[in-house]
Amino acid sequence: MLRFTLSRIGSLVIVLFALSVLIFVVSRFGGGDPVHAYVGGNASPDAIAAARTRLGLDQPVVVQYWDYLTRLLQGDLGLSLSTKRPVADELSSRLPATLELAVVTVILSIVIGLVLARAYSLRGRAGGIIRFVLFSAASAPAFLIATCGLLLFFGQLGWLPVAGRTSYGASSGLSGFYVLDGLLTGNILYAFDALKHLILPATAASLGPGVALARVLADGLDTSLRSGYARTARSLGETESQLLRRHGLRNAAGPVLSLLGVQIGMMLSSLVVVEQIFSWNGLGQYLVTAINAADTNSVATISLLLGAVYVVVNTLVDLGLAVLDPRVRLS
Amino acid sequence: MPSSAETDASGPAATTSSSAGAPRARRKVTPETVALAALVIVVLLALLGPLLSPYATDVPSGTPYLAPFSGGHWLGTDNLGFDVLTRVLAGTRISLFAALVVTGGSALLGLLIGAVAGFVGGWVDSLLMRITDLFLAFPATIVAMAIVAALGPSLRSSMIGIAIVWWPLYARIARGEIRRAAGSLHVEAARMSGTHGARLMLRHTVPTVMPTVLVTASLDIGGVIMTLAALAFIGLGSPAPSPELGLMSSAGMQYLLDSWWIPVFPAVAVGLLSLIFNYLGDGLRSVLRARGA
Amino acid sequence: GSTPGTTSTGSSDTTLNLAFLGAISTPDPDSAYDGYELNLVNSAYEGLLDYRPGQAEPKLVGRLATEWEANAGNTEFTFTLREGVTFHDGTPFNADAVKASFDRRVDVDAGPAYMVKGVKDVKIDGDYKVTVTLKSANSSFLDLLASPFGPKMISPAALKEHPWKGEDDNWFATHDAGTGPYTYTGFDPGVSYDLKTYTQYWGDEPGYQDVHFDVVSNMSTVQLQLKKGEVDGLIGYTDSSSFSSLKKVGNLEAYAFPSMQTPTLFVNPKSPELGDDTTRKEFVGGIDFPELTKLALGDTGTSTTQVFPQNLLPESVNQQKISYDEGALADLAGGALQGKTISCGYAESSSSGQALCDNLTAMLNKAGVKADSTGYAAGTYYSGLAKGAGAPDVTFFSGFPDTASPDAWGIVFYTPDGGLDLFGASVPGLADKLAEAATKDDDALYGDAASMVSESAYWYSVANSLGTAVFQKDVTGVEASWNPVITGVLQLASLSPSGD
Amino acid sequence: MTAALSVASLSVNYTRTTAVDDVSFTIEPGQCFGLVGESGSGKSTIGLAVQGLLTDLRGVTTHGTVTVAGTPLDPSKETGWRGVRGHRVTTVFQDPMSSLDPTMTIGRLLGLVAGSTAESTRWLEEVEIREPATVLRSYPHQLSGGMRQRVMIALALARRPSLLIADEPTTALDVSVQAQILKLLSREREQLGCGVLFITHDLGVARAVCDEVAVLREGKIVEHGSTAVTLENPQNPYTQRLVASRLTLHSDRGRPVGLPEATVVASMAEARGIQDADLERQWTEGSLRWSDFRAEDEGGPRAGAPALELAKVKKSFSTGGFGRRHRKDVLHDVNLRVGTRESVALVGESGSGKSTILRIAAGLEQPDTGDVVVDRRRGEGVQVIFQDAGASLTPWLTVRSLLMERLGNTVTGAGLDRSQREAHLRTALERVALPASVLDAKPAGLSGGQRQRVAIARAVVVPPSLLLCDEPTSALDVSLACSVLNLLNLLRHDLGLPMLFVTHDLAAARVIADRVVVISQGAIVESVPSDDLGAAITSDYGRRLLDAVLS
Ligand SMILES: Nc1ncnc2c1ncn2[C@@H]1O[C@H](COP(=O)(O)OP(=O)(O)OP(=O)(O)O)[C@@H](O)[C@H]1O
Ligand SMILES: Nc1ncnc2c1ncn2[C@@H]1O[C@H](COP(=O)(O)OP(=O)(O)OP(=O)(O)O)[C@@H](O)[C@H]1O
Ligand SMILES: [Mg+2]
Ligand SMILES: [Mg+2]
Repeated sequence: MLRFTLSRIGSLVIVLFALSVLIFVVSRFGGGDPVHAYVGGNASPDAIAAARTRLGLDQPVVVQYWDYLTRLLQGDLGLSLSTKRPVADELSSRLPATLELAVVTVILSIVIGLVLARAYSLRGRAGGIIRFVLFSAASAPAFLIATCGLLLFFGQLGWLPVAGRTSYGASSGLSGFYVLDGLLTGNILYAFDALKHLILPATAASLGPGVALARVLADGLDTSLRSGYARTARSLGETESQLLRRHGLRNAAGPVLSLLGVQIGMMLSSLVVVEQIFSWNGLGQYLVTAINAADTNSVATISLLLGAVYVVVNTLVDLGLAVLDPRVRLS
Repeated sequence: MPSSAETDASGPAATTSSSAGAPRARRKVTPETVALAALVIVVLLALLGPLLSPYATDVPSGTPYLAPFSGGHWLGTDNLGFDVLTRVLAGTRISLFAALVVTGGSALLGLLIGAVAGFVGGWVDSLLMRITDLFLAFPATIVAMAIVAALGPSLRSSMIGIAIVWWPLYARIARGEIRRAAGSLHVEAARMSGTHGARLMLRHTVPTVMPTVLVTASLDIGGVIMTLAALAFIGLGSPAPSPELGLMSSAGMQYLLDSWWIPVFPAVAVGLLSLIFNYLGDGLRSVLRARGA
Repeated sequence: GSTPGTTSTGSSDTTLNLAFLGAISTPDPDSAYDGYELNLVNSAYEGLLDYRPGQAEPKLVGRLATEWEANAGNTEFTFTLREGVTFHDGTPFNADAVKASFDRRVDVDAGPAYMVKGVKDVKIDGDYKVTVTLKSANSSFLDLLASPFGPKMISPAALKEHPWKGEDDNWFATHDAGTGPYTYTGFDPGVSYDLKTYTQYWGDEPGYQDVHFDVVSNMSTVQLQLKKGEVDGLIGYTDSSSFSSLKKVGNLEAYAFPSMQTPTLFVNPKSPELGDDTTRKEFVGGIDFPELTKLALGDTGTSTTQVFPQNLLPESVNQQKISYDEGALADLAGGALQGKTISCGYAESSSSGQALCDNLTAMLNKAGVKADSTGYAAGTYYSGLAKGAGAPDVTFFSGFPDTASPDAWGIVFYTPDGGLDLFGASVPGLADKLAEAATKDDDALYGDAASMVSESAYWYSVANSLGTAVFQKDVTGVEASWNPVITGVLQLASLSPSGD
Repeated sequence: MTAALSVASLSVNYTRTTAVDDVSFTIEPGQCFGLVGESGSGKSTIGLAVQGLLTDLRGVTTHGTVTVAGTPLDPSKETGWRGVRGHRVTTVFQDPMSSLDPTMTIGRLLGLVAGSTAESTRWLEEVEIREPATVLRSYPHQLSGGMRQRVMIALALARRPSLLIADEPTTALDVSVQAQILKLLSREREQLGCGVLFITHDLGVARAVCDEVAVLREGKIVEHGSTAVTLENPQNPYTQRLVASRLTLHSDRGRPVGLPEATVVASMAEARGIQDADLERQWTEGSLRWSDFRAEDEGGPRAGAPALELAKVKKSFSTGGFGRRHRKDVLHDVNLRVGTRESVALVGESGSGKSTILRIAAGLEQPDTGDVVVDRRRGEGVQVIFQDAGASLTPWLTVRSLLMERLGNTVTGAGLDRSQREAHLRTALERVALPASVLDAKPAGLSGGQRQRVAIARAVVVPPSLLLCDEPTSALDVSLACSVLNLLNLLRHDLGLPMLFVTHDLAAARVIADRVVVISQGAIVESVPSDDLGAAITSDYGRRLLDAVLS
């Protein structure tokens, strides 16, 4: 266990280091010029040259990288070149925003996954219809689903809000998770409002992963419900649903968990679109803005952050796999 | 639980018929067969598209913003006056081809890398998985952008770029299951019987992950088309008049409220393609399952 | 403030709800150089001079200066300052503030710093009189002071308390210490921004007590919100198709104001296809620009025959020399451009750039010249165009001068040293001509320069962009609030609910 | 009094085979009903049918009626089985590894049935598990084959059913435990008054526990009656044959055992270079001796470079799930030597480390300390027949591809063309008495014994240079076990094949091995020559084994 933890921390460091190197290579290759992000559209060549020197962008890439790394190790994330505010400040509100959306999305994906996996085993029409609906929803491009949701629930019905995280301004709570903050401060109305803002974006983002999870889950359930131990369980009088709960899910959970780990890692990419459409001021939007502006500092920091999240999530997944399946040894 | 194809096969078993012979599988129209038929039609349409339509894809053929079924344009015209139907047909071909190549390529690559990692274990596993983690941990768009920028913007480079960011998904999935399979008795037995290396891996471990990989891949088709679009959108794919479905739909989004047909038809084509592949993936899965059992 | 009940959206008579289609950069008056953030900056801060809002002809008006005077050589400028003005922190406005504010702009040294870099000395003569001496003559110094990006007066007390220490510790990024009609109250970056009336404001009381900006990243959402009346207005951002559709909505009024923003065709001098003088001239002459304008810009632009932006020079000296030749493209298709592809690049953030490129591409393809169009992210656009032969062959860029003076345009766009000569095209003698015109402040010399620009066919001014704004019908005063130079920025204090 | 089970004209068809054909029988409460028959005869299928467990298989048709404790039920439908299955009927399955959920500790699984930890512990003690506390914490893969089987039995008994189906419950167990388990089953049967459907291929076992037996062949009951009558005085030729094949400690180990069987006869005749008919005659007369076979000319077991040598081998495993691991010493300083032409049998109780030694010898497991030397001079390498034969076959490959693969990997096989290889396969299958039709089947479509034989066929399709067998005959009926023993003996004598043979059947060990090595709790306790086994064995465990065979 200790070895496992150490090796994971080691791997976190390696991944983050490699990431940071890659970022600099990429920012070189990417062809963007961060100076323009910094000085704005109408700047004169003098202003551009001055800014270039000031930002150290006239230095060789290696030197720039070294500077970045040393500052980073001192906990200084640098300045967002496009908004000219410290990246740390930019992240402080956006990270919780994305995490909140991501958490709800993951939960919803799992729910969709379970429902659909169940629909696979339903014989007859009902299962077929559920599958068709979910397949269609997962097949349509995310932005189309999101926009249709927007037109229907906001434009036509006016049931759900479609812009931002709340109608009442930023939460005063500590966590930055608005729903949680609302509950913690006893402001149920606020929590409810924040939840309403979450519904459409989370639904739009969770359909794809949900269906993917369902497929893998159904597949695993299929195998495990036909296995010898399932036969034993049946012979011991377990009902199909007990069988599913006690043996099926657990045995099928391995690949599902692996997939989930990867999906969470990649979730940001899918959240980009959703955040854009629902004006969700999170990392996804910020990343896109930063990439577009060639705001290398911000891009690098977000990437590192995501890298860290990814490694942590997958460490948890590996732990989960080991807990689920005793034959897997942690190494 | 068995998917519908299998359910159908077990249908006769549940009824106590008097015949003692092998149960006759009743032929029934399943969603999978419908999907297969649909795919054939779509491919045909895409191939014949240029012959079917009187218009060109990159020359205005009518007034901009014509609604569907007006002025000889079944699906209307877009903001530049291009015929939407013609472009959707041509786009289907490009996108289908690109998505298949990218998905197939990255699934193959990922499967291979994941299998090697899971099968060989030890430092090879660590190395390969760290590389995989690196790619997964990195926001895909950034890597893809860098690769495309390095190769020079074009559809081909976007395809390569996306394949490179897409394979780790499969590698991750494959590695876990292969790892488990590699420890099982039948692999030890095969090793004892003299099968080693790549052959042992390919024959005795890889088939366990095939259903999962295929299913995942089939589900990814739509995603790949849209990712290609995202790259094209920021100038890294083929440039504008090229009729790519993803690009047409995402670029057309701004006209959604007033000229819905401009983004919606290409998006529906994307959705249709991935729906077809979803069902095909499902069908494939049950076929593989039935054969594996 | 997070208690439900202090609802900040939804129409009310005292709050103006506006939408931003994306986050803005820091509203620090000395580094803001993008555009939209000026809606905040110019509501909270004032400069000495301004252009009279609501009229196309640029006319200097006093803001914190009541009188101003230049010496003959354009090196010394004397200002009489407005009395009875206080900053938002209570500090009275006087001559000290002028020097402190100029100094800060130099300290910050961001894009607009050049405007005061030529200042040698600010001489204080009593509380309300200052004389500014320049290092060298500048006939457009007053225009610089009136520029939307021009130097703003900042409370010396606040400047002392929050000296410039670099961007990562900048009090002015979220607070203000100006004299304007509004002060910053809420600042949730990327989410929402709030302005509130400054009760001690020296001028007319603004029509709205509060202004609330919501950042909405999706155009469709804004359109729906406008239709439903959840948002009172949208300044700028609208592309021609959404503009014409919003125009048709009953509860909305869509405005299009003249501006100096001029979408311009730039031709790459190193282009393998168009680098050759005759081909380029034939190519530019072959484009039906009025038609292109109509298709691409619709209600948001009018076709122009001038070279420099309108209202900078007398029309007579400011005319294109290349005339339209209907068959030229077809000739090129069979001739010099046979088998070649013209690529048009545009900055993805510019909807007019995209529309122009896409439509030009379609036009060229129709004429038999193969063409395509590629968008560039903002961060890659400038460097992408600087790639010489590897860059696109043409681009459309929609720029405006910082001030209403022709040298703010000519040098910047038409000479490689200017900053926005995107492909670095250079016409022999043009730089000298422009410099001479600037020192002599002579329209005829500018006219010569315009002819050289036009004849080179490296640039073609396609249209005059109209600044757009969409408001609920019950918001009045919009016509009196727009700036002759810049689009996307209104003088918010002039707006008021119709009941008033 | 209602019967515990009554089966009326039960038939079961799989997609390709008719597994059960019009079978009827009745089991009274407290009665033990034996179902004996060769591998693949449909025994397990009947066991599944009477619990309604065939309904969730694809491509199966079932007819007939099953009446459990007075409740008539339709084995082709799921309805009505709830509350019966798992309560009034429970089962001990044949394949203990795959029958236990790999992700659940024994404690949890047993807890679901037994209710409390105390009860679970009691039941484990009841089935003679020595360290119940450790086992409760363990996962199935951490137990030896025998322990898993005992866990299965505990699971089935814990519900106190009125009908217990025991599908080869003692197959994986060593003889002493087997006797205990059988006693245990009898005791429980008396206590609970439940009927037992006892499926076995071991006539000795059937004789020991069953009141009544039915002999099954190709899905049909060929003979049925009280145990004593049926097994002492069989009428049916097939039953007679089974009875005649029983091995004892007095069987002549110098010659083939059991009755001549066409396929074995053919390959032996080929090895000796004589006519089939002659060989069969010699066999029946008793004049056919292993010493007649070629390799014996070169002398018996010899000193010199051993085929396998283990020196001071130590091995320990960790057990327990995530976060609560314990180390457990399994082998202590094991020294074992198999000479160039020698055949050694390794006997020992369940969990004593037999399989572990084999796995170390095969190189599948690394010893913690100690040396392992395998003589690899001869070409075709070491082959292993695994205890859990079902799991040793790759599930998605057909029998043909599995055998072809092995053939292709050998020097011999490489020199053959397609048709020669195909012929080779068929011969290999014939030797293990499998029809050529199984070539196209996948492991899931085979019975337990058939899988075992496929595994043997794969190991010997080309004779290896060292053969390691882990209880290869325990899942086979006597006649089949005899043919496998004969086959292995033929290979050994004909080719001088060295062999390490793990078993808990002393009679079989004696027949196949020159020397019997007894292992107890991870240490070798004695090594005796087979010829005077009965006299020479002195160790505690050895004597117990001996007693078990003699009784
Ligand atoms: N992978 C493993 N992890 C933990 N313990 C193990 C493992 N493999 C074997 N053991 C333990 O080692 C001991 C010896 O097991 P082994 O399989 O060698 O026994 P065996 O003599 O072959 O028994 P049987 O006759 O029941 O097959 C047992 O107590 C078993 O629980
Ligand atoms: N799931 C299945 N699908 C198809 N055929 C099967 C299946 N299970 C068993 N069979 C076939 O049915 C026949 C009877 O199998 P069964 O398992 O009942 O034999 P058995 O008497 O228990 O043999 P053993 O003693 O070897 O376990 C065999 O020929 C086998 O190949
Ligand atoms: Mg059986
Ligand atoms: Mg064993």
